[in-house]
Formats: sequence, structure tokens, C-alpha cells
Amino acid sequence: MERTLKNVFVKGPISSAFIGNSIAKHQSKTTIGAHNIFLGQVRADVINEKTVTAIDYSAYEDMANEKFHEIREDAFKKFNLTCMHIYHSSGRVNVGEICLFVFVSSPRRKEVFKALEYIVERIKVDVPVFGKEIFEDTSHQWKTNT
Amino acid sequence: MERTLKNVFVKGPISSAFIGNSIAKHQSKTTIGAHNIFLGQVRADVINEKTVTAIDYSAYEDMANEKFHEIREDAFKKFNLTCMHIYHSSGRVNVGEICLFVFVSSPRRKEVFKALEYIVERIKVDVPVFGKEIFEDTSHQWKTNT
Amino acid sequence: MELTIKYFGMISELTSCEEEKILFEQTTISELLKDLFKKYPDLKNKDFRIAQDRKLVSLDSLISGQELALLPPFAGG
Amino acid sequence: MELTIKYFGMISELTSCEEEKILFEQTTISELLKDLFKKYPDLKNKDFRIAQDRKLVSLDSLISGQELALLPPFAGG
Repeated sequence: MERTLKNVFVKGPISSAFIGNSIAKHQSKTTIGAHNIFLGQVRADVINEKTVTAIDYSAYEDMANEKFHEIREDAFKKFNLTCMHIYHSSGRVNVGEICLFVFVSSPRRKEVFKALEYIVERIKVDVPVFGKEIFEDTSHQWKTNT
Repeated sequence: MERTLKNVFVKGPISSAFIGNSIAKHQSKTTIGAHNIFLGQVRADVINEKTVTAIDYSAYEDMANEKFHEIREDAFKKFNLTCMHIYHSSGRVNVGEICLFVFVSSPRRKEVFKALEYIVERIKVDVPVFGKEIFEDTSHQWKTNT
Repeated sequence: MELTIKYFGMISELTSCEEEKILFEQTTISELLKDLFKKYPDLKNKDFRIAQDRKLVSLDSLISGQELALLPPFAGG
Repeated sequence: MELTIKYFGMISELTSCEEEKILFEQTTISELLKDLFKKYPDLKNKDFRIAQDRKLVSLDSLISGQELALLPPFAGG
């Protein structure tokens, strides 16, 4: 089943209310037995004695949305999932705020654990998103995934 | 670090608003980089042509809270976690509603994946919780974890 | 001596009670179970484990606590 | 022929633009890069990969698309 290309990017941080609401929407899907949610949150890392206050995310959005789509298709093929949602911030996300929200659901728990880790690792490696870590003194450096 | 014994049980289903609120509370913890949330949802399983409409949960609560505490202590020892929360329903939870909410947070994503799966598997095996699956016609059967 | 026995899930359906206090003279769990099987013959066919003072114990354990519990298969989560 | 080149993250800081259109006669990515290194000498020291029409390509790939992108290390999530 081919799914249409979605825009994964949301402007600014992903709110806890949005996440709660997304969970609520799944209560009508009564074949689901297990949900697994990953949230990436911006850390106040200290780098050379300067503290990160925000990350400004940019992306090659056209390519990124294609990559998210590929990851989604691959995950649906590999795992028995009922549904899957991915949201990533673009623009400024302050420390303590959420920049990535991945949500998978399945009849069975074993599937969601495997699927969620697979999806998050693929996002880190495959998706052209760039992060400018902004320090208190407004200087910055570019984040690299490890 | 010894933590005090908490009561993990909440009466009835766990609401999406409660989960959203719990996420919001973690935004002040700026060493956290990754959250992982597991939600157990009651499935409308069809068993011998009858459809489950709810599960009525009961537990040996004193022992269960001790076991949850043990699992929590063991997980903090094994994994680099910033915090961990577990909530389980008691009483009636209808199909589509949430009966288990496990929430782990860490500076790093690798830790949360391992920790969450560990905790959920231990809960399934070690905690004396019992589930009466109630069918449309009000007959019932007792659920067993697989 | 007096002992509280708690029954859960499908076991409490069978015993028609969630808890009872009994006077006992047995020394091991399996000795005590013999009495319970007399009182509740269907219990023999059920799958359950036993906790003493909230810890799982084996059948040959000595009875030393105040509270026993008969626990059918777990179904949490 | 005309080609759009997109720059992202730390690369766009170095080029001081996010996108430019160039006329080119080169056949491979590495040929084109030689020209870009002349224009932006610091680019040589940077870690980046190249996408052609939104797919990663190697340096010896032929230029066949309309859009190239210079992508520094990814930092999503």
C-alpha cells in the first residue's frame, strides 16, 4: 500500500498538548494493543563552558520528506504496525522543548519496540536535517548526530 | 539511591490528558534528550466469536507496588535514566482506553529504548495483576500474558 | 496459629471470597494446600503460584509469615 | 546548462547563500566541485555529501538532474 507524501515538519517545538491529542485520536482504533512513543527533547548541553539555550533546525525539506516517507514505508513492510506518525520541528526549539515525535502502534508490544528504534535510528542517519546549537551569548555551533 | 514505595495504580483508564501533562512536566529537566513512552491499550479481541468490550483489572496491590518498586530500582541501576514513571489501571478499562503508561527519560536515546523494553517485559512477568476480559454479553474470561 | 489467605482473579471466583483467616498447624505450604484442596476441590486443576508475605515461595517452603496469597497467571499491562 | 545548487547548515554559512543558479559544462559531480572550490576555497575543508535531485550521489556520478544540494552532517531528532 503506497502512502502519499506527508509534510513531517512543524514550525517550532512540538507541544505536549499535541502529543496528548494524538494519543486520544487512537482510542477508536480497537485492534491496537500497544503504543510506543519517542520524543527528542533539546538538552542544555555545556560545550566549552557555554550552555546551549536552543537549537535552530533547518532541513532540505523536499528530500527530508521523501526520506521520512521511505522510512515509513520500510517500517510498515518490516513490522506489523497499525499506524505510525512522525513529526519533526523546523526553526527554533528551546532547551526542554520537544523537536521530534515518533508514534507507532500495533496489536502487539514486541512489534512497537523493534519498529520505534528502527525508525528513530534511520531518522538520525538518513534524513537531511541540520541543527544550529545556539549558546547563551548568541554564538553557535553546528550539531552532528552520533 | 533508595526511592520510596509509590502507588502505581490509578482507578480506571489512564487519560491522554494525564499523559500529555506528564510530558509537559519534564520540560524543566534540561539534561533530558530522549523520552520513551509505552502505552498498553485494551484491544477488542474476538475470542470464540465474542468480542471483548472491557478488561476489569485487579491486583495484589501491596505485592504489586513492591514489585514495581523493585523493577524501578533495577532499571535505574542498569540504565542511565533521568526519570521513570509507571502507572497501571485498576478496575474497568474499556476497549480503546489505556491501562498501562510507562515513561522513561535519559540524556541519550540508546538508554531509553533498552530501559523501556526491559521495564515493560518485567511488568508482564513479575507483577501480580489480573485481568477479567468482559465480553459484549457480560460473560467473561481471565486474561493471561503471553 | 492464624494466617490470612488472599485469593485473586479466577481463584477468588472459585473460592467465592477474596480473603479468609484460617487456623493452621501445618509447617509447609504443600501441607496447607492439602487442606485447601479439601475445602475447594476445583483448586487442584487451577494454575497458580503462592506468595508468602508478598514474596513468591515454593511448595516446600515453611510457613513463617502472616499472609499467603494464591496468584493465578499474571495479566498486567 | 543551468543547475540549481542548494547549500544547507554550516555550508550555507560559508557560501553566504542558500541557493544559487549556475551555468555549467562539467559532466561529473567532482568536475563541478572543482569550480565550487575555486569560488569557496573553505569548502575543501568541510565535511559534506551531495544529493542530486534529492538522492545522495557519489563524486563520479554524472550530472543529470536539475538540483544539486551540499549536505553537511545530519542532526535530526
